[in-house]
Amino acid sequence: MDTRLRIIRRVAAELRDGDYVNLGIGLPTLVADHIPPGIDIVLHSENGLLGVGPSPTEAEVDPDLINAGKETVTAVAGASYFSGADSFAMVRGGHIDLTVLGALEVDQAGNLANWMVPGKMVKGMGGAMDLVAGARRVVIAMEHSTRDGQPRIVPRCTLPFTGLRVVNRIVTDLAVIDVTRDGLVLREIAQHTTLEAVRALTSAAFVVDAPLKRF
Amino acid sequence: MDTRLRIIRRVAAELRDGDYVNLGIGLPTLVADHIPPGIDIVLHSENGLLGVGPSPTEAEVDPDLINAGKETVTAVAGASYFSGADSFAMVRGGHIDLTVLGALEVDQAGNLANWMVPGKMVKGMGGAMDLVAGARRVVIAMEHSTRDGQPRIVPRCTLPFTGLRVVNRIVTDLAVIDVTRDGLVLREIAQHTTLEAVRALTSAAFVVDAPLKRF
Amino acid sequence: MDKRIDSADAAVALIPDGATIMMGGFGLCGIPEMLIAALHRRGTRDLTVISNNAGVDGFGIGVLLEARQVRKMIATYVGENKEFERQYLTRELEVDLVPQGTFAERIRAGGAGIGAFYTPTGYGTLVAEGKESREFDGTHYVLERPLKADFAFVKGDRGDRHGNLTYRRTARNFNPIMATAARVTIAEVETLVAPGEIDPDAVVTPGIYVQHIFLGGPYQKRIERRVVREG
Amino acid sequence: MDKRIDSADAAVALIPDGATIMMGGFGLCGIPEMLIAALHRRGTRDLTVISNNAGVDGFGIGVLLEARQVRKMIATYVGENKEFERQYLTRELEVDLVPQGTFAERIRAGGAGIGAFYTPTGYGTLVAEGKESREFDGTHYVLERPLKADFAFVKGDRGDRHGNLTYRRTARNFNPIMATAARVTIAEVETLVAPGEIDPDAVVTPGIYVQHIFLGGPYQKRIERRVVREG
Repeated sequence: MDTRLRIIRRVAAELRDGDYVNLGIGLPTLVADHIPPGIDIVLHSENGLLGVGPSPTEAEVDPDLINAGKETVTAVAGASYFSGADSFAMVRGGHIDLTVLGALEVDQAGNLANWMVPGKMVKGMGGAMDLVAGARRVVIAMEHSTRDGQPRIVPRCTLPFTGLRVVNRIVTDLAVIDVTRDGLVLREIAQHTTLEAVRALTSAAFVVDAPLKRF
Repeated sequence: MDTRLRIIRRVAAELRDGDYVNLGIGLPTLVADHIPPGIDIVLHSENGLLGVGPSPTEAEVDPDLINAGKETVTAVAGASYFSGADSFAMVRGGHIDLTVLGALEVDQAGNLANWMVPGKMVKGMGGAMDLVAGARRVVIAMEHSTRDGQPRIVPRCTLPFTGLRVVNRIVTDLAVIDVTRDGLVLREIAQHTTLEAVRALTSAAFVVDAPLKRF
Repeated sequence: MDKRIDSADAAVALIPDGATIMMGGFGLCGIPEMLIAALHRRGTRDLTVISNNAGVDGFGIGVLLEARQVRKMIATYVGENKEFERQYLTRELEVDLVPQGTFAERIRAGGAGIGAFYTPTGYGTLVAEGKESREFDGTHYVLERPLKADFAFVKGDRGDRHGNLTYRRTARNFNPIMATAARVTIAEVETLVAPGEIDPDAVVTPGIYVQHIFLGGPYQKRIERRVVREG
Repeated sequence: MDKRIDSADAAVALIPDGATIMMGGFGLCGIPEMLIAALHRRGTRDLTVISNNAGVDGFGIGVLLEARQVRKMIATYVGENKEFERQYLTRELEVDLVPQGTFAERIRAGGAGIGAFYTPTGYGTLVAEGKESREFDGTHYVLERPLKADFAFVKGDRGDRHGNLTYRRTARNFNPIMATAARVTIAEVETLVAPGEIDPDAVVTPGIYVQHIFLGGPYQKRIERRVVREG
């Protein structure tokens, strides 16, 4: 199975019936296409839409209706539109049950770095700092290591923080790791990998949950 | 002429074309019936209405449409409704050009007391503290002295403050007095009174504008 | 998303003694009549009620006061109510009076995750006593904290089972902000429609803020000050 | 109340070099196309632009950047724009990046007379550097100040000559809050109707916030990321 698809499917299993969910730009957005049957959720888009629907058909395309990734979308029956201030009041006020975001690094304390690499063009944090500060649950969806095999789950973030102690769970192509008061706990590993492989690609300390599940 | 009517008419002359105006509960509300010809203003009611219209006919009475004094009203064409938070954002943000309020006391510094008499039942300040803090111009409409002839324009308020240095102009049945950086300035006196009478009923110091106008 | 609950009585059964409840309305306009009546029937006690006003004798929050169900009120203007006045003067009822704009903004802050804010309202007055004051760009401000509640009682005009709400005219008042600031918001509406029937551009309270909703009525909508003109 | 102005060109003639201007829009959605184009034609320079994004090459704020009319941008996410990137990296353009929720709340505070507020967003990050941090009830917050502007460019769907505005779908975004936070707000709308034609319950921006209004069009409404499904 494709690495990204593996992450997306595992993240989709995080959704609970009745959740209000914000899916970050990029890979997290794709989770919307994999919502498990029987799970009724409402998608929030921080540009001012609650009730994001699927992509439009050609005939439905409306330039006045986009998501936070600036992609054309539709709205479901029961949707609502609101201003940026109202949208982030919703986010910061703890009304979003779950946000799924990408990351560059996550560390043992649940600190997150996902908006800036010093020396590179900085495009801005958009709504990420507000989402991690406000959402009830923050799940990170990312590839376990960089393209050249460097760990992304690290003892301490080396890149500038997006938020401190904000991550609840990390879902990668190799593992599901929770951030707990006592540090990182490995809950699940992917079917195709081994605990040793996960250890080799994770520089942060973690304990292994027993029984360790497979996904 | 009736004392109250004299005050109301003089206050109505404070209205400028294009003003957004909040008229306080009681006497100030009556100013709405005396808007000079050619002056187009919009009335704000802090319970969430911009564009207050005249009282309804029996047939027009709507329990869902009241002013801040809880009186049934109508709304003009071009009116809008909004929440209490949005209403006071408007007030506090300096968007109301003029508010007219009653007073118990005003002092030389422009301090206002109009919400509480120690020892008496305190009903609350409602929106008065916000209005005086936020409106661009605060005009006080009141009788010049108490029923037993005690001055209400005093060197220093003896009653609890509604706001500090908030009053711009005081309109009474006897006089029009401005609060300036240099203290109170008597601008006008009523047709039926004398400068000596105004002095006798004003314990605050004031200077007399020349020429002193009559109203 | 189906947040419909059977009745006002079923909704208030969720509320324990000692709860803090926000109740929408300005005077008697836009008050959650059904929920207040149900709370009275149930007899829930020792309540803290956050409401702009305190109802009148025999209607609205007035009935809760008469039944001695309220321990404390946070309000901006009170006293159209003899029983309120009696309990207030005898100190049977604790009363916290807040400037109306600060009241509204504290509730908004409660719903919007703002830890505290500086308002110019009340600077130098009794309201500022015991609070931090601070100057920014030559203006004096008072530091105010958010208001939150365990429950909010909200009265909408139209609503759907997702919890989306609209309001009618000045019956909007404090209802939309209170909906955002409680752990559990219960909405009663005059018309319950199917999701999608409310124009998404016209939704005032998005469903995310509402946990339970039911169709109310018939509404009395008493008028406090009926002022009419000839015509 | 007749706030109609003849054209976008007449409106931007009010704006001096060096002005600070808020511009509505999220990406290219809901941007004030007419006003941006008129400002480009007029060549007003040395501007500070407050906008969530910076347009794209050849459209939206992008054309102002190419003409070197912008000295500083306050934004939340940029870089769909090569010319922006060039000026940013060479420091010809000053850029202040703000978290989007803080950006929105600072603008709201600017319009709502709030002196400052505490937000949890950005605590412990670069964004909090040089700012006061403070703990309330176990949560850490950063003190943020209001954002205001000399002018706001707002794009509405329907409007009337009082300045009342509605918005269409996600073209609402930052337009309503920017309308509240400028000394002079100029609105362009797709339909100009008579006062009273907009349901007063559906007004999003009350006329009090708008100083000038005109009928815009034709609108290009370019799409940045056209994603479609079969069907």
